[in-house]
Amino acid sequence: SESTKKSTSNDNNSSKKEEINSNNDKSAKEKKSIILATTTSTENSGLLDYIIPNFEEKYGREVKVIAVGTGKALTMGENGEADVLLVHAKSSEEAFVEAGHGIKRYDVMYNDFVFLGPKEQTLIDEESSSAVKVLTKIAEEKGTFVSRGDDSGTHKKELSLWEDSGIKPEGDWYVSAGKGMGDTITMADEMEGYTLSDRATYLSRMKDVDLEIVAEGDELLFNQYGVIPVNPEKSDMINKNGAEEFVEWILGDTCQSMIEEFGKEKFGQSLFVPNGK
Amino acid sequence: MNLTICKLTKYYNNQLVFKNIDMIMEAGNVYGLKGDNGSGKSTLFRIIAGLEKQTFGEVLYNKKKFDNTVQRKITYMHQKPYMMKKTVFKNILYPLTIRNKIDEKDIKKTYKIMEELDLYKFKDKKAWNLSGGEMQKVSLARAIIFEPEILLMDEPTAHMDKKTVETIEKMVIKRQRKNKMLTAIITHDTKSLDRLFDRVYYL
Amino acid sequence: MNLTICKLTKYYNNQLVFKNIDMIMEAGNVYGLKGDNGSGKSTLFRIIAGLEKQTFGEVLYNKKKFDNTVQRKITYMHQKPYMMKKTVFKNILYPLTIRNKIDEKDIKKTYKIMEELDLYKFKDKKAWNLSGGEMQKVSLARAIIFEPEILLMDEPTAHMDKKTVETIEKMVIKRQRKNKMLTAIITHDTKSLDRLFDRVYYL
Amino acid sequence: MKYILEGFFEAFKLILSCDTEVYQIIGFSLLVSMTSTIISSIIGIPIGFFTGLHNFKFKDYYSRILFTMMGLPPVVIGLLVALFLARRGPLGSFQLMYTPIAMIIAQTILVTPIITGNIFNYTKEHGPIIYEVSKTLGCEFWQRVIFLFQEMRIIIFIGMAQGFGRAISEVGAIMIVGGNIKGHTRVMTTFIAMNNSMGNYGISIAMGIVLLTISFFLNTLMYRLIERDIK
Amino acid sequence: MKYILEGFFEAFKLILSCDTEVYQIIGFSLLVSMTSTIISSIIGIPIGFFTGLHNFKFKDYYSRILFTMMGLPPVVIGLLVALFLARRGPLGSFQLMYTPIAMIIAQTILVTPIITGNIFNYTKEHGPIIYEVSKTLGCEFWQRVIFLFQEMRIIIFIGMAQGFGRAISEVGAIMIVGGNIKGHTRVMTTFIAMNNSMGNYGISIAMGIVLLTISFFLNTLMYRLIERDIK
Ligand SMILES: Nc1ncnc2c1ncn2[C@@H]1O[C@H](COP(=O)(O)OP(=O)(O)OP(=O)(O)O)[C@@H](O)[C@H]1O
Ligand SMILES: Nc1ncnc2c1ncn2[C@@H]1O[C@H](COP(=O)(O)OP(=O)(O)OP(=O)(O)O)[C@@H](O)[C@H]1O
Ligand SMILES: [Mg+2]
Ligand SMILES: [Mg+2]
Repeated sequence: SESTKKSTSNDNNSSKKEEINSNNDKSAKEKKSIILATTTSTENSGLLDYIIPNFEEKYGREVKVIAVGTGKALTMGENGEADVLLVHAKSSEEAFVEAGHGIKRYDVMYNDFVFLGPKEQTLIDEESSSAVKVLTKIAEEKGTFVSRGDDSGTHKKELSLWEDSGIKPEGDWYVSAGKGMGDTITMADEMEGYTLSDRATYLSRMKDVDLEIVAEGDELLFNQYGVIPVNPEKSDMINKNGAEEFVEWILGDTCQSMIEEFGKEKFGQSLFVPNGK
Repeated sequence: MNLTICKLTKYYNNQLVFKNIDMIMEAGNVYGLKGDNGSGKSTLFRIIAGLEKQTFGEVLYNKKKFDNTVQRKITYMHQKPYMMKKTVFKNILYPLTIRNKIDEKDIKKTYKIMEELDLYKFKDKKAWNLSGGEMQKVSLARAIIFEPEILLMDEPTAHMDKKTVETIEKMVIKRQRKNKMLTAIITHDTKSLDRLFDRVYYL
Repeated sequence: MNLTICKLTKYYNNQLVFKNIDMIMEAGNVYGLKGDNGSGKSTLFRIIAGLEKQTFGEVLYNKKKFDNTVQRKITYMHQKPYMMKKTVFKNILYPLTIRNKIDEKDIKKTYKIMEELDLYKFKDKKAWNLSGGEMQKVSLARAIIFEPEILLMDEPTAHMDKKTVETIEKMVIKRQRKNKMLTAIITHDTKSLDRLFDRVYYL
Repeated sequence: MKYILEGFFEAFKLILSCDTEVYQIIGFSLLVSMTSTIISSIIGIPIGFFTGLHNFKFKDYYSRILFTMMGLPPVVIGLLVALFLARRGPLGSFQLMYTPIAMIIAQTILVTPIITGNIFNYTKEHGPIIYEVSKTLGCEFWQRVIFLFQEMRIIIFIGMAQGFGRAISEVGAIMIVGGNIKGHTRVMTTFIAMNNSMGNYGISIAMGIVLLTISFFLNTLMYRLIERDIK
Repeated sequence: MKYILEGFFEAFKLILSCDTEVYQIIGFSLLVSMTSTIISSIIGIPIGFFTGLHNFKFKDYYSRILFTMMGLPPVVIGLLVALFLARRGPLGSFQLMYTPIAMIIAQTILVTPIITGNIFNYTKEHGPIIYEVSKTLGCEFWQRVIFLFQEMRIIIFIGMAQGFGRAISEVGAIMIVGGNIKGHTRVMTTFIAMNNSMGNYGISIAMGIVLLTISFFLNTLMYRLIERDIK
């Protein structure tokens, strides 16, 4: 079957074992599982629960999802603690590959970041729709802004936006939470403040918060997700084949269309737009 | 203070200890209480001291029921002496400290009683390291110095040497000189102490 | 088993308890040990039983030093009896349970001694609810039933009524009938028990 | 391995570096956890005494519930407190969410059963005789209480030490109700958790070492206070 | 408010719903925490006995260190264990990271001091006389140990109950070394924490209620076992 072909077509010893395994028993649990380090947004939005099972039965390989901030995910890759990364901080990712921590980086899907603010807020209006304008306005009016502050992809993006706006955010109005996206949204809601969130997480939290989108659409807010198989030289325990299979699969048509589908019936729109290549 | 005990009955979870006891103890006298093991001597004292509830019957103090004022005038010396986590000196001084500020007089008084029972050498020793008899001495000194109107001693001399027993007899006699003092002593010992008792009750 | 105590000295953190004690105790005899409170009687017994270390000097058992075999043949009855968190019956039976499987004989034996000390009525009672004297009876029964070659009793009769004291005398005499049994008893009591002693040591 | 050594190294840097943020975090953690421990003691010790001394129906149900409460999950406590204090919650109007007060409330709920439980167990076994003695020596009600305190000071110390240890080391509750806001509600454990999730292992361990050192010295301090004339 | 009621409601749904994932999470939590508690007891009880009975230099330093360790921060433990088990770490070759074994290791480190501490304190006070009696009744070494067990069964129960409560309710350590992997290392607390950040408060509380109910019944069970003929 496909899985046996895969494992014979390689040389690294960890999968020699596999071959034997898959010969005497091809049941899912038998093949070496892979560790996927990803961001909280992909898990909290429920995407992974939706797509991963397809991979598992197709390749008979388990995926262990560790949901952390992009920063930590990259560190894990750097230390060879994960086999493959699914993250969203393009520049850092490219740097990561540059440094030889990862083999190659592929686009997988995108959605966009949105500025959230209290319902009936007046601070932000149509003409201040560009990301930079929004931040400037918030900074000037000292409207509470809750930042991830956890070195995640979203945080990196936010910082780069401040960069562009030439403002150094500090003061009581700028709340650095050091938490995941979900918790940060809760806090912004609680403090009736503003925050920057990826659309997926926001949509999945819409039901229980009083926040609404106050600004969106700026191309700066584009949120590209990428997949990177970790460089096997990082650690002899890295499951190279598994990683390759995963990349192949996630960029494949089946998965891409599943991503397209995900969330449509629940939220009326898909949370991620596939652009795998 | 006079004690009147009428129709006192005690059960421990429906096991009878004693039944319909009647006794009268009058101030100025020393009473002995004797009886076999398990006859309920300690229990009786503990009820009188308000540490345990009787099942039936009642105990009257000057015809009045037990209350706080009585509590303050009555002391029960446990059969198994309890040593506070303090030095010997502080153990004995304690009853005075709770009344009012300690003054020279109190200290003197404490030293005196310690010398009488020759505990002075243990002044600053941790009380829980004393020998059995020494502990009994401490708890006795503690009770005497408190000067209760009713003093109930539960086998105070069980672990004591002859010499000390005599000292205690002296102390009790001295204590009785002040009028309206009532002392009751539980003992299995058939000889010593007996000469103290104005009357002996048997359980 | 014979005991030879030579030049035994004990300090508690450089406070002297006793110094250069010499004693000989021979199997088949009953020894009395007397002395004032704090003279070190309990300490001496505890050292003999291997519960405490002497500062100087030594104790020999049939000319040999203390070791496990001795440990198994010697029992010390604490001055303040310790009741296991078990029923009275199980407390007394315990020493037999640790030797080998309990058989009819053991149970009988236990019942018998309980009757002699009239503890039978407390058979299934929680031992820690007993009265002072009853506890002493239990710890005595526990020690006797263990049948040690050397039995060290620390004021066993302190809280006991006359009747019981006599029972105990009988038991000791009975025990001594078996040869090579050694019994030593600490007591402040000047009258009873005395007739048991083949020899009395004073500390 | 290297992280651990690095950790010790960083720990010293952390202390010596006059980085005010670090000091502020440490000080704030102590403030919050000590306050909760003290409040918990004020609530828990009397309850422990009382329930330990008196016999009442269902006493052993009570004691088992107490043991269970000693293991209340911080995250659950945090969540419940949050729900009460949240803007839309019953106590929303006080605006306590993400404030030190919220953190103290949560930790008090966490610590109180621990202190109560310790006192209760000890009192059940040793309380009665102590209480009796204080009675026979003519103590008024308050003097009896003081007497209990004096005689039980060791276990009280242990209970408080355990409670404080639990408070200072927990992250679940305080993260939720405090929010780990930089410069406001960030404490040692949330600081550690955050740096951890950012992959800064060295500094996390450093702060961990600081935390343990501090609670060790606090224990020593308290112990000295009560140690006097005790074996 | 409504969340709390909702929580109770959901709790029942959760139990009755034959959602295998939920059962699997509950069962797995119990497995991990019980295993760690048992291992900790096997390590901690003997140490507690031994150090409690014997006098040695620095005994009170030891006891204070022990108290401090009773408050080891789960996050720090988790981090340290992670550093050792990580692929890069000294024990990396065993590939234990994100496995139940890693979780058990972390929780054992967390719980052992708690059990040791409880036993140690009690033994220090009551151990000597108990040990003496067993000696005078001619117990061999092992019989003495058994004797100590029997006489101290209450405190042993309390220690284990406390330890288990701590283990089942902590999230800091288990989240780091377990990774909260669906179907593999997800336990009640990590499940709660995750649902919190996903805003599913109802189900978080529900799981919290389940957790407490379970540990209450476990306490009851254990208590029954040792209760026999004890006041
Ligand atoms: N807490 C208790 N629960 C159950 N039974 C008890 C309790 N306390 C005492 N008893 C029983 O009540 C009876 C009387 O006890 P008490 O201590 O009054 O006897 P006593 O006359 O003082 O005996 P002794 O001379 O040995 O001290 C004893 O048989 C004892 O077993
Ligand atoms: N653990 C200890 N630490 C310090 N001193 C102690 C300790 N145990 C006993 N002592 C002291 O040693 C002396 C002897 O104690 P021991 O118990 O042997 O006296 P004893 O002869 O048995 O007296 P009693 O007749 O009252 O039982 C006493 O003065 C006691 O204070
Ligand atoms: Mg009595
Ligand atoms: Mg003695």
